[in-house]
Amino acid sequence: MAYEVYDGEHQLRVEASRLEVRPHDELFEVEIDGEKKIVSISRISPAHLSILLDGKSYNVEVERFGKKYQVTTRGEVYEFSVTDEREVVTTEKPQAGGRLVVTAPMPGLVVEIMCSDGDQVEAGQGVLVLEAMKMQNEITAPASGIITGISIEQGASVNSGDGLFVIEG
Amino acid sequence: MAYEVYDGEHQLRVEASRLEVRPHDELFEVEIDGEKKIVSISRISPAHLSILLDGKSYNVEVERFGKKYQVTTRGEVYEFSVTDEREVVTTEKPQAGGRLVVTAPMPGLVVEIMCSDGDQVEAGQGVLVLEAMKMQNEITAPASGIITGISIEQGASVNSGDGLFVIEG
Amino acid sequence: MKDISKILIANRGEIAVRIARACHETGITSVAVFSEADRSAKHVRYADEAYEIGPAPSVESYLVIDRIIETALKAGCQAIHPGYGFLAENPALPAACVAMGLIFIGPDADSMLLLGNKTEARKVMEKAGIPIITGAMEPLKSESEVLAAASETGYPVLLKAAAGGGGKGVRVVHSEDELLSAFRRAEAEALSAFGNPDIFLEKYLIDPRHVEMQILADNYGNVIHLNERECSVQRRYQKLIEESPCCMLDSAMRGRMGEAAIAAVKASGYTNAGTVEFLVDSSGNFFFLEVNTRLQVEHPVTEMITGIDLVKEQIRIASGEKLRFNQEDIGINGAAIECRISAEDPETFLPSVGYIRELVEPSGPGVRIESGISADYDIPVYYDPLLSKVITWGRDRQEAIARMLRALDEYKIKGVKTTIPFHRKILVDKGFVEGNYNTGIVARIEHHRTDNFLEIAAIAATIVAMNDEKVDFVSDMKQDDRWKLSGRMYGGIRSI
Amino acid sequence: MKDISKILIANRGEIAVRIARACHETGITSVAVFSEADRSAKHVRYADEAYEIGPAPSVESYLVIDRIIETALKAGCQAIHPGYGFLAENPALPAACVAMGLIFIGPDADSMLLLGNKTEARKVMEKAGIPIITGAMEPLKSESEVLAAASETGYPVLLKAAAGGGGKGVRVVHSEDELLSAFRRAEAEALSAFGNPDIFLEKYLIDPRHVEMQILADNYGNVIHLNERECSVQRRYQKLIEESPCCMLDSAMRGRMGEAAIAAVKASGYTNAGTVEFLVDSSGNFFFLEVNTRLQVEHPVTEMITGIDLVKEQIRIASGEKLRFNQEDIGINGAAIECRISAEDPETFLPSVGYIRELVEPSGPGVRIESGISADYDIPVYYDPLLSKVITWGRDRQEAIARMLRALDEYKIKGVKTTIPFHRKILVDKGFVEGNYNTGIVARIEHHRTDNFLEIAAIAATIVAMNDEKVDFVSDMKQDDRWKLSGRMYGGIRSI
Repeated sequence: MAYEVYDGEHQLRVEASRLEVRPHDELFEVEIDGEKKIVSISRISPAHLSILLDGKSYNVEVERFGKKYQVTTRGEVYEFSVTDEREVVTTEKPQAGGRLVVTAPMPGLVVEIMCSDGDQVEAGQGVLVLEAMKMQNEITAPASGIITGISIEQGASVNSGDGLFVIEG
Repeated sequence: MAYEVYDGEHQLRVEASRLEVRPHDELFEVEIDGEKKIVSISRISPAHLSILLDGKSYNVEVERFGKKYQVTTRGEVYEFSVTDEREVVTTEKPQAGGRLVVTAPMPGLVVEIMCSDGDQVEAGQGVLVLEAMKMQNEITAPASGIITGISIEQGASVNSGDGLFVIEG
Repeated sequence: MKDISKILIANRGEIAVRIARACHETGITSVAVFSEADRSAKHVRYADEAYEIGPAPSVESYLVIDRIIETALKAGCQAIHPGYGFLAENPALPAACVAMGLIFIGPDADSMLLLGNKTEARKVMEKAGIPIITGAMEPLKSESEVLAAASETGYPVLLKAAAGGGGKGVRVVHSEDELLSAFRRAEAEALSAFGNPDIFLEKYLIDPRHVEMQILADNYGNVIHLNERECSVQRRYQKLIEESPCCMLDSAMRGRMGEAAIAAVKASGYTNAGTVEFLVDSSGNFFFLEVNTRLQVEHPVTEMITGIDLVKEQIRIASGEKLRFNQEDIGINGAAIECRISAEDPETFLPSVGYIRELVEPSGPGVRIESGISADYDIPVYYDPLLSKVITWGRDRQEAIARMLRALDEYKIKGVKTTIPFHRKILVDKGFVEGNYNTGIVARIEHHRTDNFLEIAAIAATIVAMNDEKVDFVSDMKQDDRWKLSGRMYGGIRSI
Repeated sequence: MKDISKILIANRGEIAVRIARACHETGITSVAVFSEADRSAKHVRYADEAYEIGPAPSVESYLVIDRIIETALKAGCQAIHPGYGFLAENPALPAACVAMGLIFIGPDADSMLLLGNKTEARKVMEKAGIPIITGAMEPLKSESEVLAAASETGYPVLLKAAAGGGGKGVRVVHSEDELLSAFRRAEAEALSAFGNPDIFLEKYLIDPRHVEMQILADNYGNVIHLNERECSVQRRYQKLIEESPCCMLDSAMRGRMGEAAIAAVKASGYTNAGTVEFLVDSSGNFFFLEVNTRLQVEHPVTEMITGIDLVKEQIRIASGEKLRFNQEDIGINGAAIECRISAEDPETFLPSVGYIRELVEPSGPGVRIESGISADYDIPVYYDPLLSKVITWGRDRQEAIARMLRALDEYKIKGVKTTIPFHRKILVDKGFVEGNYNTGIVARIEHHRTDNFLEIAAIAATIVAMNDEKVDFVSDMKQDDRWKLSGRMYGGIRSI
C-alpha cells in the first residue's frame, strides 16, 4: 500500500512492503519517490526504530499525535501527516462564517478571562489566560468573530482538549 | 486473603486488604505476623513498587520466577515462596527411587558429554559441560543413580528448560 | 559543631533528588515532602522517608512553612535544605527554623532579607566599593521621580521590582513617552507577584554577558569563591545554558570579580553557598546585579571543574564546620557546560505536559544527568517545567561542547516535547562555539531545519503508520480531535 | 599525519559503544560490525554505519579477520579499532591491516607477538632490568625439566601457558606429588585454548596485589605512564573491581613502577595505549606479570583521575600525532573506582541469560556508566557476560566508594541476575574500605544477608502475588517448570 507523507513543505510518496521477518529485524522493500531500497527495521521499543539503509544506521524515534507523526533522528525533528493513498484527501479550509470551538491545548488553570459572551474579537486578540507549569499562556482568538459560548469560569482547572469558548464568524 | 511467605529461613503470615485506590497510590491494611500496618503502595512499573510505611520510603523491586519472588530493596535480595493459605502445602521431598529429569538451567552449547546411558553416577559427579557466555559450566548429577536418557548430543544448542538427561534412582 | 544526621528536603524534582544523593553519600537520612500530585515522583522514591504535606498547588503544599517545620520536627530532623525556588529565598523559613530549633541550610534571615531587597542590596554594594549599574538608589514613589531618574540615567532604562526576581516586574524603556505606562504596569506586576509595588530604575545595558561568581562562606568569616559561571544563554531572564569557566575572563579579571563577590558577601554578613551575579558589558566592565542566597540550578558546572560537592559543603557549613578550603586550593580543571531540559516546545517555549512513555539517559565519559523524572511518569501541570539537566565535562571547552552534543543525541524523552532540539541549535552556533556571545544569543538563533534525513524519517513514519493501521483507533479518537484543534490553534497561544 | 575520518570498530557491547562515542565527539564516522544475533544491539544502533559479518558464534563473525578487513575496505574506513577481547591481541589483525593499507589502532604485529609470548616477554623484561618473578625462562619441554624447575624455584609454583592469558592453562602446585598431573592438564588446556601447549613456571606468590600501569607511547619514541590501577579484586584471574590510585603506592613507588613500565614498553618497541601488569608482594616488591597490548576494560578509572580520553589518544597516536603530554602534565585528580556488572549470579557467578525488562541507570555527581545494554534487550548467550561498568569519581577514595554504593543502589537491571549485590559486599568490607586488601579478598567475602528489610520485602511479594493471581498463568507454565528444575539443580552446576 502506498502512503502520501507530507511535512508541510515536501510531499513524498512512500510504498513499503515487508519482504522477510527475521529474529531481530524485518526487511522491507521501500519505494520512495520512485526509487527502490531495501531497508532493515528493528523495532527496539514502540517509539524507537533502528533502521539500516545502505549500511547507514539510524536511530529513529517516531511518536504519533493523532494522525501526525513526529519523527526524530540525528537531532532533526520532522512532523508528518501520513495518508493512505486511497483515502479521500480533503484539504481542511478555514471555515468562513462558521463556528469554531476552541479547546485547551494543555491542562491548566484558567487564571483570567478577558472577554464575555457576545464580545466581538479580532483574530489574535487575547481571550483568556491559562496557567500551566508556572507559566501564564494567553489563549487568543484564532479567527475574528463573536464569542458565544464561554464554557469555563475563572479559577477552573481544565484538561487538554476541554472546550474553552466558541467563536461564530 | 492470607499468604504464607517463606524465604527458606523465616515463615511470615501476611494478610493484605486494599482500603483505597487513589490517583497515585493504593492504601493497604497489612497484617504481618499479627501486627497491623497501613501501607501506601505506588506501582511505578511492573517490577518496581514504591512503598511508604510509617514514613519510611522503600523502592522495592519484585521479580517473579515461577512461584518464587525475588525481592530487592536497599541492596538486600530476598527470595520468597508465596503461598495462598488455602493451598495444600506439599513439601517437595527428594524423590527416592524415582526418576529425575535434569534440564538445562540456561541456554548454551553442549561442549562435552562425560557419561553414557547406563552409567552409574554419584551425586555431584559431572555429566556434561554446557558453554554459555564464554564460560564452561559443568552440569552434575543432582542425585546418585543410573543415567538413562541422554537426550542431546555434543555440539547441540539447548534452550533453558530443555531436557538433558534422566537419572533413575 | 551541631549534629546533622537527618535532613528534610523542602523541595521536589531534580534538586530534591540531588540533595538526597548527597545525603546518601554522607550517611545522612533524607526526608522528602510531597504534595498529593507527587506521591510517585522520583524524589519521594529516592529519599529514606517521605511525608505528604498537602494538595497539588504549591501554595497549599511546598510553600506552607508551618507544614514543613511540623514535618521536620515530627520526623526528628535536625535540619532543612530548601533547594532552589519555592521557599529557598523566603526569610520566613530560616526565621521559623531558628524559632523551632532547626538548622536552616543556607544564610540567616537577616542577610536573606537584606539581599532580597534589590535597592537595599545596591546600597550595601555601593558602600562596599563594588561597581553597580548607574540608576536610582531608592524605590521611585511618584511619576516625577521616575521621569527625573530616567533622564538623569539616560535611555534606555530598565524598570525593576525592588522585591523582585525571575523577570517579574521588569520593563525595558527606550524613550520617555513609554516610561510612565511601563512604570504603572511594572508596579502592578510587582504588587501581584511580590506583594510589594516598589520599582527602581537602572541603566539598561544592551546585550551584556551574564557572569556570576559561586561563593562559599562559613560562620567564622571565611569566604572563598569557586570561579565564575557564564549564563548568557537566557530567554526572558531565564537561564538555559551555563558554563564554567567563562571564555572572556582571564585570571586577572577572574580575580577582580572574585574579590568583588567576596566583598559583597562580607558586606552583607552572608554565610553558606551563594552566588553573586554580575553583568559584563562589551568593554569588559562588570556591574553588580544581585546575590542569589541559595544553591543555583547551575551549580553542577562549578562542581565539575573544582571537584567540590557544593551540597555537601552546604551541610558542613550549616553544621558549624570551618571551610575546608583556602582560595589557593580552588583550581579550574577543564571546562563544563549545563543544558536545562524543560518540557517545552523547543521553538515556542510553550509548556508541554504529558506522560513520559520512554526514557533513555545519556552516559559515558564526562556526562552527568541531574533528573527529576523517570519512565512511566506523568508530569504534573502544577510545577516548573524543568525536567532535568545535562552537564558535560571536557579537558577543554571544545571537548565539553562535543560531549554535550553527543549526550543530547543519546537522550530520549518520549511523550512530551522538550527543549533538546533548541540546545543543539545553540551548541552549533558559530558565536557560541567561538565563545563570542552575550544575552542576545537566543533572540538571533534560527530554528531552521535541514532536510538531510527527510527520506529516512518519512520511511520510519510510513512503517509505523502501516503498523498502526492494525490497531484499533477508538481509544485515540479524542487525542486525534485534540490534535486537529491544537493544529488550528497554532499561533493562537503565546506565553506571557 | 594520516587521515582518520572513518573507523571500523571490530567489537561489540559496551566497548564498541565507548569507541563510537569517542568517534562521535571528534567528528569521526563510526562503523559497527555485528553478528546475526546482534542486529538490535546497542553498538549497532549507536554507530553511524553497521554491517552484518556472520552468524552468532564469534568464531564465525567477530573473530573472522577477512570479513572485518573486507567490511572496512567496502565501507571506506581508514582504520580499525579492535577494543579488547576478540581480535585485540591477535597479531594477525594488525598484519592484515598493514597488508591492506588500513591503520590498526594499536601496536604493530611484531611487538604484539613478542609480548603475547609470556616466556619471550619475561626474557625481554629481565634484560631491560625489570624485576620478574623467579622461575623458568623457557617453556618446559619434559617432565624432568618441570621437576627440576619447580624444585629450583621452590613450592608453591604456578604453571602458566606461554601463549596464554585469561587464566587458561594456569595451575597452582603446592607440592611435588601434584606437579606432573597438573603439568599435563595445563598443557592440554593450553593446546586447546591457544593452539600452543607450551607451559612455563613461576614462583607462586600468595595473595599478592595486582597493580598495573597505564602507558601511552607514540610512534616517535615518546612514552609516558598515566599512573597505576589497583585490580586486586579478582575471581579466577578475572578482575571485578578496579581503582586508581592504589592506596599502597606513595609517589616514590609510583615513580619506580612507572619507570619500569616505560622501560618495558621501550624494550619491546611497543606503541599506542597499553598496560604493564605487576604483582606486588606484601613487602612492597613488585614483579613484571605481562603487558596487555590494548585498551583495558578498566581504562575509565584512569580517564577519571587524569581527565584524558584514552580512546581519543589512541586514535591520535595511530594517525601519527606526537603525544600531547609530557610525564609532568599527568597528575592525579581525586580517586576513581570501577565495578564490572555481569549477567551472573552474585554468589555462584553462574551466567544468567535473559531479557532485560527494565533498566534504570544511575547518574548524578561523579557517576559514569559504560553500558552495552538497553531496556527490552535479549542478552545473547554467545558472548561475554559483561553488561556494563559503573565508574565513580570522588575527591578522595572515601567519596568514590560512597558514590559507588549510591550508584549501585540506583542501578536497576530487571530480568536477569547481576553481580551488583556482590559488589556492594566488597565495597563495605572492612579490608577494602581501609585499602588493606589483596587478590585473596573475593575468597573471604561472605554472602550473608541482613533481615533488616525482611518484612517490607515480604509485604511487597504478597502485594505482587495478590495481583498476579488475577492474570492468566498459562504463558508462564514453562517458566514455572523451569524454575522448579533449576531449583532442584541448585548446587548441581559449577563453572569450570
